[in-house]
Amino acid sequence: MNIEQLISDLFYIKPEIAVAVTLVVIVVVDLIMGKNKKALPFISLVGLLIAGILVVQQFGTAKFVFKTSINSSLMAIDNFGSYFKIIVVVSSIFIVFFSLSSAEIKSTYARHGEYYSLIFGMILGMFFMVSAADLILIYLSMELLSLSSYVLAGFVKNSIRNSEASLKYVIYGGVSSGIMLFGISIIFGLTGSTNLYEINSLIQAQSFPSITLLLAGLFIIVGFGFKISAAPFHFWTPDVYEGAPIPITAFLSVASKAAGFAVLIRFIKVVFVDSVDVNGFWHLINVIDWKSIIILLSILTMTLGNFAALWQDNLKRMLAYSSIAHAGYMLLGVAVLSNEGIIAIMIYFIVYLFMNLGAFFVVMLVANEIGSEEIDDYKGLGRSIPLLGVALAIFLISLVGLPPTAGFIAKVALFIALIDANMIVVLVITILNTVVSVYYYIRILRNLYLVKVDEERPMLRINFLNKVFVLFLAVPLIVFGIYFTPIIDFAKYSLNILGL
Amino acid sequence: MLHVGLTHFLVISIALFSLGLYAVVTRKNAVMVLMGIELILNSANINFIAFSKFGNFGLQGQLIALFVIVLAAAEAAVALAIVLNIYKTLANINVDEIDSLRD
Amino acid sequence: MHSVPYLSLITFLPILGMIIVLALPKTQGRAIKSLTLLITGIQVIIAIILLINYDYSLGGIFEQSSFQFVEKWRWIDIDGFSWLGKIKVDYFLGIDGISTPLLLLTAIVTFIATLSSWNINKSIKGYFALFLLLDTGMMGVFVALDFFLFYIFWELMLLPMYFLIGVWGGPRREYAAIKFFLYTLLGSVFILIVMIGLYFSTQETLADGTRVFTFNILAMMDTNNFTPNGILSPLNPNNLRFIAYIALFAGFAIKIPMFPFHTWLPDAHVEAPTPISVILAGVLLKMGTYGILRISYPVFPEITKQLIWYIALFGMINIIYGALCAMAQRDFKKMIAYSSVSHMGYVLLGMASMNTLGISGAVLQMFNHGTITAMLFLIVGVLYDRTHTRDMDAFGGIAVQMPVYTGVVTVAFFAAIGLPSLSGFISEAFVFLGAFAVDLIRVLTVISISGILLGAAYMLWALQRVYLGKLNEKWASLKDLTFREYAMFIPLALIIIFLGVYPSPMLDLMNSSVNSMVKFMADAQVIYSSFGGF
Amino acid sequence: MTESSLINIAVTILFLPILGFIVTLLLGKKVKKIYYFENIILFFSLAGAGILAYTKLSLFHDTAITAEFTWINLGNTPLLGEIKINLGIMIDNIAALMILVVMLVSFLVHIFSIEYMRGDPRYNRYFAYLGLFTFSMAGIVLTHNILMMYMFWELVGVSSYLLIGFWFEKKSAADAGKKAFIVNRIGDVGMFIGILMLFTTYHTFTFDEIFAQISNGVLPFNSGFWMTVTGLLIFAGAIGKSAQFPLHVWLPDAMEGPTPVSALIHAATMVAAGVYLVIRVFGIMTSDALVVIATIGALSAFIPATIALTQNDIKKVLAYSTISQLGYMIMALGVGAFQFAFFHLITHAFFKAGLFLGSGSVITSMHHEQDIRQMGGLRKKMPITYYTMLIYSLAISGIPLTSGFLSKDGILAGSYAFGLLTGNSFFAIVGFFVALLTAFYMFRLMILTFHGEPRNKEKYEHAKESKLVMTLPLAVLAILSIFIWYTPNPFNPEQGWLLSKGINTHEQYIPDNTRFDFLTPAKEPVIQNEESASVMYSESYEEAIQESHIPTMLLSLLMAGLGILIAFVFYQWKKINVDKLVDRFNPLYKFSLNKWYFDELYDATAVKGTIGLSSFLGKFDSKIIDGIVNGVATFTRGFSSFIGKFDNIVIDGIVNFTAYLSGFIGLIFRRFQTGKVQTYLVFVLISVVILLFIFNSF
Repeated sequence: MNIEQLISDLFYIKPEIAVAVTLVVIVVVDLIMGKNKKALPFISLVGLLIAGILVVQQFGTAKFVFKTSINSSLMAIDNFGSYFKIIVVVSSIFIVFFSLSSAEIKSTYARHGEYYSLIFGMILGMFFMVSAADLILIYLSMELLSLSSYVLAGFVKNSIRNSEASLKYVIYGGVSSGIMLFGISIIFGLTGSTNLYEINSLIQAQSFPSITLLLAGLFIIVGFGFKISAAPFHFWTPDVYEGAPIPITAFLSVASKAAGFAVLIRFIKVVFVDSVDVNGFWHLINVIDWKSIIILLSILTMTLGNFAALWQDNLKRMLAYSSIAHAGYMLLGVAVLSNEGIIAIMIYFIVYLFMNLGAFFVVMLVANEIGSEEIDDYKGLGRSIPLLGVALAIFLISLVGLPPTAGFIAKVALFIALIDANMIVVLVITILNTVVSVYYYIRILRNLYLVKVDEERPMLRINFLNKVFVLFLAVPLIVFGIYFTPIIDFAKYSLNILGL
Repeated sequence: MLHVGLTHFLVISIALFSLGLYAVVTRKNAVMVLMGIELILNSANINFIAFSKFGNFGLQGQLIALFVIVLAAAEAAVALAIVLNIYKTLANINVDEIDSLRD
Repeated sequence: MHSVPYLSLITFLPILGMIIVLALPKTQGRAIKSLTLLITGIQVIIAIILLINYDYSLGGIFEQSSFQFVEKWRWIDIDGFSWLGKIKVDYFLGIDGISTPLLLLTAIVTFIATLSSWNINKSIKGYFALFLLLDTGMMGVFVALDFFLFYIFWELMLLPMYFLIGVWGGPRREYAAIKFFLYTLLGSVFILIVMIGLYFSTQETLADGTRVFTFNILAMMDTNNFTPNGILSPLNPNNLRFIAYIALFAGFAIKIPMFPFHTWLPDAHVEAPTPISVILAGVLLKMGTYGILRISYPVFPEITKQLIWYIALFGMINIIYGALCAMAQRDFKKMIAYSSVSHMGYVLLGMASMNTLGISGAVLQMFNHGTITAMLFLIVGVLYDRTHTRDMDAFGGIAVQMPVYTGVVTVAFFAAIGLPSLSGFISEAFVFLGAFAVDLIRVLTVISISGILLGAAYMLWALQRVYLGKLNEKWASLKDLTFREYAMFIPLALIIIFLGVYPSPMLDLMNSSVNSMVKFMADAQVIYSSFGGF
Repeated sequence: MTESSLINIAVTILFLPILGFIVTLLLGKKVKKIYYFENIILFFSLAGAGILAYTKLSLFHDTAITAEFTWINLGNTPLLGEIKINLGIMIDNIAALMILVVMLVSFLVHIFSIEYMRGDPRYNRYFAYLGLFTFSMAGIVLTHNILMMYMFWELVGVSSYLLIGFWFEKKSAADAGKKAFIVNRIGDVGMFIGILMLFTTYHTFTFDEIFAQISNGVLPFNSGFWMTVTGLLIFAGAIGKSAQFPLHVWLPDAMEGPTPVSALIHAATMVAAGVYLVIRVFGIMTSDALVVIATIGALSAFIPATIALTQNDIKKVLAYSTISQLGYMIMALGVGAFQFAFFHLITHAFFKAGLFLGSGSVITSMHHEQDIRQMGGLRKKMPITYYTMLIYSLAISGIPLTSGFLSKDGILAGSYAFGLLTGNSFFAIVGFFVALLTAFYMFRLMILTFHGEPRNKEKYEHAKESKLVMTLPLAVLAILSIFIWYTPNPFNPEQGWLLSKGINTHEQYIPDNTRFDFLTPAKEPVIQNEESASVMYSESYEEAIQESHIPTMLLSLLMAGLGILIAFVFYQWKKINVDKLVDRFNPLYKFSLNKWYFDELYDATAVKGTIGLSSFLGKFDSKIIDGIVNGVATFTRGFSSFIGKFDNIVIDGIVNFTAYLSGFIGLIFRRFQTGKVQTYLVFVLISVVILLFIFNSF
């Protein structure tokens, strides 16, 4: 590999460079401006926009960059990666807005320089994750993401909740990534490579002891499962989501999860699939029964998420479980092992981005005002927050998956994939889960509108900008629910995982 | 004269890995837990290097180990900072007593 | 001639109204009410325009060319892959003789319900916004010919209904609302599964010759469109059509509501405010039977044929069980609710006959039950408004105090009993004539006829307990009907009497479609039997 | 006068009363005198009916006049073929006579009611209801198809319901109305099923078309047995409406209605509709069906007659007597004495309406006292009422020179002849015995009411003869109860115009092997009322009737005389102490007084059973079904902690096991969330090991 090659390859990671540069700029500006942190969010937004534009420009590119040998390289730039980068960028933009209104984050005004730079650390980690084609790069980028998020989860230092969340997160994450690294080392020992594509051709060519491979695979899944909070690797999720500041919770639940899914899909697709047939179904190499494993995990995940959510009284915690349940639904898209399943996941993520962020945003605004996230404190609140209430209803309905919201389209896409793969029993389980989920989502609406309270609750003052912002999240759900051609087209267009 | 082969390295690494896990799940002190994590990472490092040497994979394994060592250091720094913070707010770093967030 | 998109207009007008209502300030209660009344009034007018321009000779049911006022636009258009094909969803509206009566019914009942909503005083704005949203959902279900669209409208009603019961309802409204919600959601989830299964089993040929999967209900009825390996395709020897039929039927049956899925109904009715009860019983229940006629029957004709005995059985159970349960009630509204269960049983029985008389009877019964039961719920509402109780034993002798009202009650009650010269008789008679003609279900029909006896028993018993006898002194100051209440009752009463004396207009309206349905179902048996077993 | 103008008259007299109903009902509140409108309308209807009957019988004697229009046309349907429902009018001789009787009685009752109902707060509404009834009754009479008959059949049921419960403030009145409607509906269900069978077989409701197809040998399910069943099902409607055993229980209770209503509806017209129905469909009745009909008729003649012996309410006695007389008519139909049944229908209509109106007159003058034990000696106070009622009583007892003698004698002769022809003399025996009972209880009534000493002095003092508007109808009806109107020969009705010309022949359309061979078969298939006045029956039957004429007449006279004599012995001359007799036969007396315990029986079985079942199902529905479905359907942690009320049901039933289960699953999942990060990690490690074991074998 020569230096020209390296420089021309740098050209392909312009978005990552943009993010890194922004990070540096934020640090520098923070140092220069001293106590005035007002510029930081705007710099962040500009950086994100530039990164976003660069990602968009990259659509259509399909190239391996940073070759380490003749047939292996560190990164694979493809539409699939770009798609998830877009999701990351969009959710990051929303998170910056979140942070602007969050009372928790506002209380740490003096450390906003760190805050935004850590956010960009996370973004950078995610960008590399979704494009990584090498296990070591996957590990490193995941660690970058994790280290930044450990700090952010405990960002409000004097909050006990924050600190506890952050400690649990770091221990849990450290162990998970350690186990994953051990798994990677076993793979390395077996194949002599850490490149996904090389590993693929090697396990196709020769046979390895399957128990060892399975062990390594499961160890690696521990790491991925930690990121996407799939059962039984989800245990950190409720505690950390509840403890962390709301913007960070929201960010973890969407962006971090998206990156985790992207890398999981790429891992399985690139390493363990030998061919894709004309109907878009993947054929696994006969070493590990990923299909069964993932079906098992996904059913466990959604069932656990939904049933545990029934019992929650803290809205944030409930949303944590709900996000576990949604991870379960999305895992089904992986489990069908078909292009259609991937499309379903991609559609699901766009919709999920809006509805989940929206729900968290409303929770945050209400928490800012009433200082509580308890579901019981929402009683009779519907008339105090007319617009937010309606918006929250839309988000929740979309989370349930009822028409005419986009959540319905996401679910239908998933069901279509399941039916096409003849997984009827799984479908029925999923649907029963959906019905169960109605119960806890509707409970919030019930508290908002149906419950009679003795004293009239005062109107909450919600900033005009925040109202507009809520609409930004809510309206797309209705629009995409009725006219979903664009998201399907977009997902379909992005369905190009570099490889076989 | 005992010939030191791949197996010996692997036994050491597995032992370290297990000890690391054991430390993580049993130690009360958060610092001890973090040390357990270090053990796990280092067991992986041993693997990488051993495989690299005995598998004729070039220097790739050693390179990876270097990356991991750096990362482990970073992780330790972050984690210790968090523990410190916990100590400041709670005056206690017993991991099993920090369980106010639960169902 | 049909350049005006009447169907879109009648469906989406309420949405427009909803937006205006939301834009109006909270204090403008009167304006909001008047606007809603105007919107629903225009819907009635549009429905009448549709009737005037309706071509009675066209059959509908399975071919697009014989549907009327068709609007078909490409809604979702995605060029797919080799393995997925194209995704096409149409915005496809149209009416035939089966949907037109129900469309008319919806317009009328909604209009009357708006009048009845006049004394809603709690968060007027929210109420009427949801009311109008509900209106769109109902209209949409009856005009949609694309399954996807149908399903969206179907689900669209769910939430407004949940809130309308849950916020404006009686003491146990939360329980009733969530019960309604979960039941119907469960039902619609079944429908959703079958919808997707059918999607993968049906391929429509486009103008350019390519074959695409489709949600078009009419395309699903054409055996040429089935894919060889579709999970619900009769061409696939391992198809799951039987199970799918059961699931789909269950989904619709919950809405009817068919025994044993009926228990949400009494609770929902008891707690719902009067206008919502009127809509619930007058329109929503018909969606279940309409769905069966529109989708289950022609898409799965061979399985329908196998199961008619069971459909008739459940019809019979509904008739008798509902009547007996009605008899046991003390709560006036609950009694009426159970009477709906009983009367919807006639619809099922009529549909099971699969001949012109029975199906005409069933569709007519849907219309008639819609008007009659709307009137019954309004009657309860009038009394409840004045006395704030629904315990039948707490009344007595109301006829002395409110003679005109009691006259209206008598008409409605006797219509519900099936008295000749009132509309209920014709439809019941047709149902029985149709069902009796079928050897297979004759015994069930004969047993069902006892329903008209039980119906008379519980209705007259209620009439006696509430209206006859000595006047309970507690109610000595009740006032007779007001002008607004006259305006609610008189149109309904006139419809009931007119259709009882001269039902031909309604029967002519549906005749071609019913015949075409019967013929289609009969012919389909031959075609499907060529696929060999199921 | 052409046929079409007859049709026009028929349509007019059919719709005039409904016009009266609507106008009177709508304007009743505003215009006090609007009842005159109804009365005038009725007068025109009566005039029309008179013209109709006269013209039909004189000018168009031999043909039935029909007119129809298509009401519902479904066209050519795929499975059932051509479906077309025609409604229409048929005027044959029977219908023409019947409509005249209906209008006449109705008119007289209207007149009578003007005085009788005066002062009632719902005066106008009363007349409106009468209009509705007259319309419905006319519909039954004039229809040419069974569907329309059923429709009007139900409508008379409603008007009867409304009129019985006219004084609905009285619970007993409201109850009686309900009972009448529901008991009638039981019969109607049978009739409706019969109609379904006819339609399913013949695809038409029109009598003539059905008959024509039967003549061509088309039978329901191709079997004579099902023809019998069909006939009997239709007859079930008659059992209900004519209050025949075992559905007779509603009629005595119906006496809660105003007395003129009892006269019109529950004596003269509506209850006779059952007889009219059987006359209409006589052509499809097989021999088996006829035997059943005759048996029902005989039982209905006998049982109420025994009950009437002991009743003390003047209207109840008349009510049971009505059932009994209707039983006669039904029995007459059953034994094939078709023409006498109709004859008796007409005569009975007049004298029974008279009896009721007379009793109404008594009741008003006695200030609404109905117990005959409180009366007595009224003959002097109310001479017109007394003498007219005497004529009626003679008529119902079958004393010569009255109309009742002629018709009753005919029925007895018919059943006697039936005995001669078939060897089954049961009906004749019952007939004669009931004649005795009838004479007895009628004169018991007359004596207790009008003769002897007044037993309630106070009321007696105030009693006085009714006004002219009330006595005039009585007089008219009394005159109509004289033989001369029906035949010149007081001992032989067959010479009269009514039997020789008025009643057109019936024909048996059913196949020969299901028919009594002495009844007339249809002359040829597909004909409309082939008339032949001279040869009505086969010769053997003709001979049997002739043969039985004289013995019957003597025997019936003997019976009637005996009955009257006993009544006088018991009550007038008091030669035998009735009370002692009652003591001796106490169980029998109680049995009769309590109406054979029919009400109690039905109440204990059918009514209690239905109500019990319904309340059981009501509970079942709210607890079990709801519970099961909730449990399965919601599949959540249940409504338990969420909705307070639901708790009870949850605790009640095992049914919510599923709901609990799901809550339980949630609880288990929660258990894992201990809050201790090390525990979590242990779980993760264990899961990995488990997964390793599960998927190892791949």
